Amino acid sequence: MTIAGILIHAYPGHAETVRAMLVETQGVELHHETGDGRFIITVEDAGDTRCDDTVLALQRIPGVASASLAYHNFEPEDINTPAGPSALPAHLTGGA
Amino acid sequence: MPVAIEKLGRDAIAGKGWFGAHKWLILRRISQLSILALFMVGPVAGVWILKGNLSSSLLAETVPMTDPLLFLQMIAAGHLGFARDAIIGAALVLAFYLLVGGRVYCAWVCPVNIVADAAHWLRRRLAIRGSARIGRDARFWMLGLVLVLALVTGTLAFELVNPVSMLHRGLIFGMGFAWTIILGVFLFDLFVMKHGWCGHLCPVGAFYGLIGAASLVRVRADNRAACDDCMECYEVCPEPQVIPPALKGEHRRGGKAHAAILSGACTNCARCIDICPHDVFNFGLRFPARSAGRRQPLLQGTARHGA
Amino acid sequence: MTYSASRRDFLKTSAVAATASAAGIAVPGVLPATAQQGDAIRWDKAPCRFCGTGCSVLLGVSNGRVVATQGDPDSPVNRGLACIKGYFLAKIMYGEDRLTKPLLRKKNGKYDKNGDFEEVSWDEAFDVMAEKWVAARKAKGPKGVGMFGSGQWTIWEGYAAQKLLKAGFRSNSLEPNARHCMASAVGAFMRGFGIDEPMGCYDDLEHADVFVLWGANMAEMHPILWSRLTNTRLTKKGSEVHVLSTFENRNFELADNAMVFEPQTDLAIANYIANYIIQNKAYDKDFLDKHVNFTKTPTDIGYGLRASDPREKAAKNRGKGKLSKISFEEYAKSVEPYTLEYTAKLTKVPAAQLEKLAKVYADPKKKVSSYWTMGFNQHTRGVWVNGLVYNIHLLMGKISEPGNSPFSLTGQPSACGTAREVGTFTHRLPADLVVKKDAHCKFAEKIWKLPEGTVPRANDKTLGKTLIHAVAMHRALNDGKMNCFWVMCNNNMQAAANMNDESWPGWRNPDNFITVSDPYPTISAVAADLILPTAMWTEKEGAYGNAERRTQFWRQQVSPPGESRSDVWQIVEFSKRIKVEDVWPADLLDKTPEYKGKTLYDILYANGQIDKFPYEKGMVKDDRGNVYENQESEDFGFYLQKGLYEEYRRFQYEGPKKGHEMAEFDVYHKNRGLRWPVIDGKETLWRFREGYDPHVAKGEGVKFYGKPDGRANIITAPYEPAAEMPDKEFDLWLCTGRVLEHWHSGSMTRRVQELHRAVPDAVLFMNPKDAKKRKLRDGSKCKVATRRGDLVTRVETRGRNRPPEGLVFIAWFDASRLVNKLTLDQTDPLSKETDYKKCACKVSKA
Amino acid sequence: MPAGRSAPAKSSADNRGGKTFNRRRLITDAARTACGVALFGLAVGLYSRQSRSLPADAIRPPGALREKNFLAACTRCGLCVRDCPYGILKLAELGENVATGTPYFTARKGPCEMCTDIPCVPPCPTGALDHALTDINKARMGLAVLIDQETCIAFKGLRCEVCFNACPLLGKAIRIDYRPNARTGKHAIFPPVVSSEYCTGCGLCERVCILEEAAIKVMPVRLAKGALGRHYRHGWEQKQKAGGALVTPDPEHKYNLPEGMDYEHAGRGLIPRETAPDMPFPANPLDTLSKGIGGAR
Repeated sequence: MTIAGILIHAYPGHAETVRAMLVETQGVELHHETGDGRFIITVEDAGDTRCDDTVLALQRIPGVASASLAYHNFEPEDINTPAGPSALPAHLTGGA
Repeated sequence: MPVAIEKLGRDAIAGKGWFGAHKWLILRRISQLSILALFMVGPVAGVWILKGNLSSSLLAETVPMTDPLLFLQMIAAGHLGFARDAIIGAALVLAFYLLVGGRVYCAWVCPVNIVADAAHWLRRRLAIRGSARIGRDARFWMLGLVLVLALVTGTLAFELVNPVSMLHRGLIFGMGFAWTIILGVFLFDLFVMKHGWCGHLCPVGAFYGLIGAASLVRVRADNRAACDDCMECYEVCPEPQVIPPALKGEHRRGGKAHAAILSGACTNCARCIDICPHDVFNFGLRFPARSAGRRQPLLQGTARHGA
Repeated sequence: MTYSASRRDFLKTSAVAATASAAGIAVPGVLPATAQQGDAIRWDKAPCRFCGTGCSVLLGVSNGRVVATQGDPDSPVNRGLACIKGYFLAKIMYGEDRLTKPLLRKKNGKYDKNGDFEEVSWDEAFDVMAEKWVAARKAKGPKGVGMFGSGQWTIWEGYAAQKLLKAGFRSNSLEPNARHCMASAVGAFMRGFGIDEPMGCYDDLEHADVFVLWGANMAEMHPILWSRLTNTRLTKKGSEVHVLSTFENRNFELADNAMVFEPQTDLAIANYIANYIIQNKAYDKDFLDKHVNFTKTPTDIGYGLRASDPREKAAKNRGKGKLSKISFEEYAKSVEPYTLEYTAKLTKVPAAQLEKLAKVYADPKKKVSSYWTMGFNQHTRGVWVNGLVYNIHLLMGKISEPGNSPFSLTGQPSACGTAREVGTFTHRLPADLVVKKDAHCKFAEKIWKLPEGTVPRANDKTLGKTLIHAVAMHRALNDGKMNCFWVMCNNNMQAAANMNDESWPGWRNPDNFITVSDPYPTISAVAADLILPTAMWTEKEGAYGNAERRTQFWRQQVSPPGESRSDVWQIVEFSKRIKVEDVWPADLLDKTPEYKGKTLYDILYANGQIDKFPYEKGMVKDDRGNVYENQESEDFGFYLQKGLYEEYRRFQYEGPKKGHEMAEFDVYHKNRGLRWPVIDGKETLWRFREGYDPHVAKGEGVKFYGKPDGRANIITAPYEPAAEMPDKEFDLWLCTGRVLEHWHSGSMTRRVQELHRAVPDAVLFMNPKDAKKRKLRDGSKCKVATRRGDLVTRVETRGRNRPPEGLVFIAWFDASRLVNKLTLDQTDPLSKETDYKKCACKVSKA
Repeated sequence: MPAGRSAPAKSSADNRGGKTFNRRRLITDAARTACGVALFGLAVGLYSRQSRSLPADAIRPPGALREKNFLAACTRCGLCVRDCPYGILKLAELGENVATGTPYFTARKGPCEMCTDIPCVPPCPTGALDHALTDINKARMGLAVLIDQETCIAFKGLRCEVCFNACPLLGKAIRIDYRPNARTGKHAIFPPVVSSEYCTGCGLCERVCILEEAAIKVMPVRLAKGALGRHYRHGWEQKQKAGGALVTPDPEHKYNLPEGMDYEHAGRGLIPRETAPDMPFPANPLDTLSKGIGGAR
């Protein structure tokens, strides 16, 4: 499961179009928008398009000044193992 | 040229039937295994006939028994204030073996004997030749060493590695890695030296041998006249050096016709009785026969006896 | 909520937070959740699941599972501490044998009393049960059905059950297991003060100079309170601890005056102290004249046994409790016989020690707090003996002020909050109302929007006598008079007295249908016909009320395993299956035609008041951005808990009895509990005392407003012998109770490996001399037998409890040693509470 | 004498002829055997020295002699193992770092249940378990020490005391040393404290300790106990033991004290006498009257 946190700067005046594009790009989720055209989004793998491709595609959205990666997490797909080494006693960390 | 392996014992079987030719062997095995079983039936089924193991035990909750060699080691190690049971126990066992024959312990009680016999049997089966050159007296050196070790270290040091007590205790209380030492004895007897452990090294055997020298019940060659020198008794006997004085008694010791095997090394295992097609050998007492040639079968079908 | 969802959410919030911080943008509501980067545990508060102390703990939840707990450092009760049971709260929900599906005894596909348990759906379980309950209610009337609830129910579970039984089935056969625990205390409060629950609070532990323990094993049963008492004893100059007990126990280590008395003679000791105060004229004349009435109660009232028992026949005033006024002189004369010599001889306590105790009470300068629990309550004269200690405090005026406090400790976490305040007793309605009084029933019918006459009166015109207490329920089951019994959140088969003669035959009577709701397969589940898997503690939103009137709420932390559901869900879901026509007579229904054709669910719960608060997923939040679930509200579509609580609260504000007011629902989620009465947000610490209690006007000083004339009752009562005293054959007293490491019947604590290892089995604590006389020694197997049953256990002569000669003690947590096969189903005839503390037994080599 | 291979007739001739040859062979054989055996002895001796150091968590049965003497006396017979009613004793197997075959138990898994009739000592045939031990409370198998006071939750103020409740010499071998809880200000702390005078080292406390790793452990006495120098005694202990002052206490002391002060020689020292609460009016009515109404206007 790979998740990336991206900061998008839109050219002044283009915030509207950039937001529209962002919202319907697959795998992108808009979390916060500041007054001065900056957007905080998260990008995940969606269907066949991989997260990295989406990030590249974002650069090419008209009106986007810059798309800088701030957080990137990737781990193996089998997600039902509880995250992280658990320092808990064995019988406490039984199945789900 | 040793007696060919397949020929060994054929005459005896022909003469006395398979069972007749293995009677004492079977009795011995029964004795060894039933003593072990008596100890095991306690923890397994809760029936306490014999409690403890060969080092010390309690017969029917009343009769104490202790291995006299251990007793000596304790004295050497400086432990003098021991309880009543140990003294009685050691005395009882000593008296018993003085009566029945010192190294009867080796043939009729000791579990390692089964291992050694198995190694010997396999060795003969695989016709492995060659044997390390250590004198049979090495076991007396070992006996001396055991006592010296106790004296020097102040503990029963030999008990840490003694395969005899370790195997028996392992079978009853839990083996742990003791099987490695037993395997060592087996491989030593199989590849390195014929009758290696029991014949040459075992201090417990040496100790009982000393007792055996004065014990009452002996194997006798009363019917030695019928001996046709087929050499099979030499082949099967683990201590062949004990046979000539009794079998060929007339030519030695100034012709005194003494038919009993007096050497302590004889374990009364009665292989010679089994194997001899002419029943030259038999059990009897150590005293010279009143008249030569008359068979004095004594203790013919002795019931098996305890440790 | 599957793992992946929570994992993904967590990562997503981390991503947003990281990006925001990189860009220096503050994104509301996200930051703190990611603050605990490494530990990824969500913490939230909850009161401990076990005793009445009411410590608050913080629960750590990670990936949908309680993984850790900690004592709540901000709780004034325990300030971050816990006892050994509290230490293991994270493990009690995860026993391997947790029940996850309803189980019904069936034979070839159909319910059969002697069939084997088979997994069934909730629908099938409730259909079979509804059919049985409707049939039993029709055939045998209000006492044909019955429910046995618990002091471990949450407040709204008790309230929902009360409505189901009293309003729905029009039956008063609702009893809590608090009948075994606090009924005597309630009886004494109502007779003495006209209003339930202690007038002091835990702060008395810091203010008192002297502590007197009347048969209370506080060291083990209220560990954190004992810790606070010990601190005062260690740090306050002149502080003393007096301990009265029928055997030496852990409290003796700190006792300055430790007294071992003969069982049942506590009555004499209390009377002696009153006598000593009067003889020495130490009483507070002014306080008595202004605030106290003197009364006496009928004596020789029997032992609550079956009517056929010779002891009941011999009782002159069987079960009578009507108080009648007497003068101070008559009261003084009634306690006169209890001289020091007489009391010392009767109780076998050295006279000097008794006098030392009496002096402490009689000294006006010394602040005295008395503490008691089961020693007084589980007593065939429980109401009397509770009252006798109130007499002492009232004589001296040492009451309702910091440090001076007769404090009835509560055993269970919500015996107060649920059983006593909501009133899940056969004779009770919420906020101290009683079904005996027609006005109270009318008021309840008004609040519950029911036609007049629905709630069965104690002596109902149409339904006749409707009251039936806990012990009588097992007898009714045994006699086949009661045919349906629903046991929730307790293990009454193991807890009720006299299992061989009453409980077991009653439950296994072929015409009875027994339902048990429990998270684990307990002894009660084994004896049941239908087992409903129940959610535990923080697998549901809940509320408890502890011993010092502190109501504490908690949110649902984790989802219940498998198909198990909470008690309140089961009650409300079951009500959907009962049509009103099946349980109400036609004439009653005609008064409210709009209810015709409806189910009890529509009338009792979806009645416009309980379903008033909307619920959507994610609305239950804390102020740190964490979101919590609410299984019940999701299933029923409205905020069920809030609805139940707010309707219940109207009883306190609009009802005839003042003094029980509580705050709004949401307030309690924000703090570690408030001590009621809560008037405009302010807690009450000491009741009936001007300045501390809002219901006492300025200038009144002290007012026991529970009574119409504002005066408390001193009630004189004599010593009367126990029902079954040791004789030649059964030559030892048998006392039963608990140990620190286990809770009640051990169904939770014995599933924690460390607690089981600490105390694996219930041993018989015995005096070494008694053991030697019977050729027993420490550790040898023995058989304990009474006239009713026997069991085999091991003798313990050097354990934590050291009984005197002539008495043995055994704990009842051990399911393989059912102590209640031995006990006698004797009760206090007034409170109907069973006396587990004394019967006659014999011990022999096994 | 060569392995019994040759025919008897031939061997006797061979015997007589090779006498000198035989004796030299005999000596070399004996020498070889001797040094082989000596080497073996050295190995066993060293091994036995190493195995004398009993690991700390292996505890000998009650009444066991000191380790060195115990290893000299114990015949590894297992009679004590058989007679333990709780089956906690075990004979060390080769590979465990306890002297092979000797009986021991580990406190955490199977402590000694302190049987008052001590069934495991009488059957010991050699007195390795001293028959003089008849009172189990006098056994000294080891000494329990509450080593990790940081992890023990009782030291934090939690109400645990599980080890105290499980101790057969409750109140003597383990006592509760009540202390105020400074952190909360209104609770107490109930730390268990072991007294070496009574503790028999049975290990019941270590088994029940509820921590993942026990905070209280039974240690060999030589590891656990210090020793007060013989040249010094604790005064108050001696006084209590002697039942009175060893040196007669001072006669009554008198002091120069200001008004309203007392002095307790053996107690709290200087004590301000309880002055009456400062009343607005002096006790003597005349004082008030004589003051008049002061400067009131």
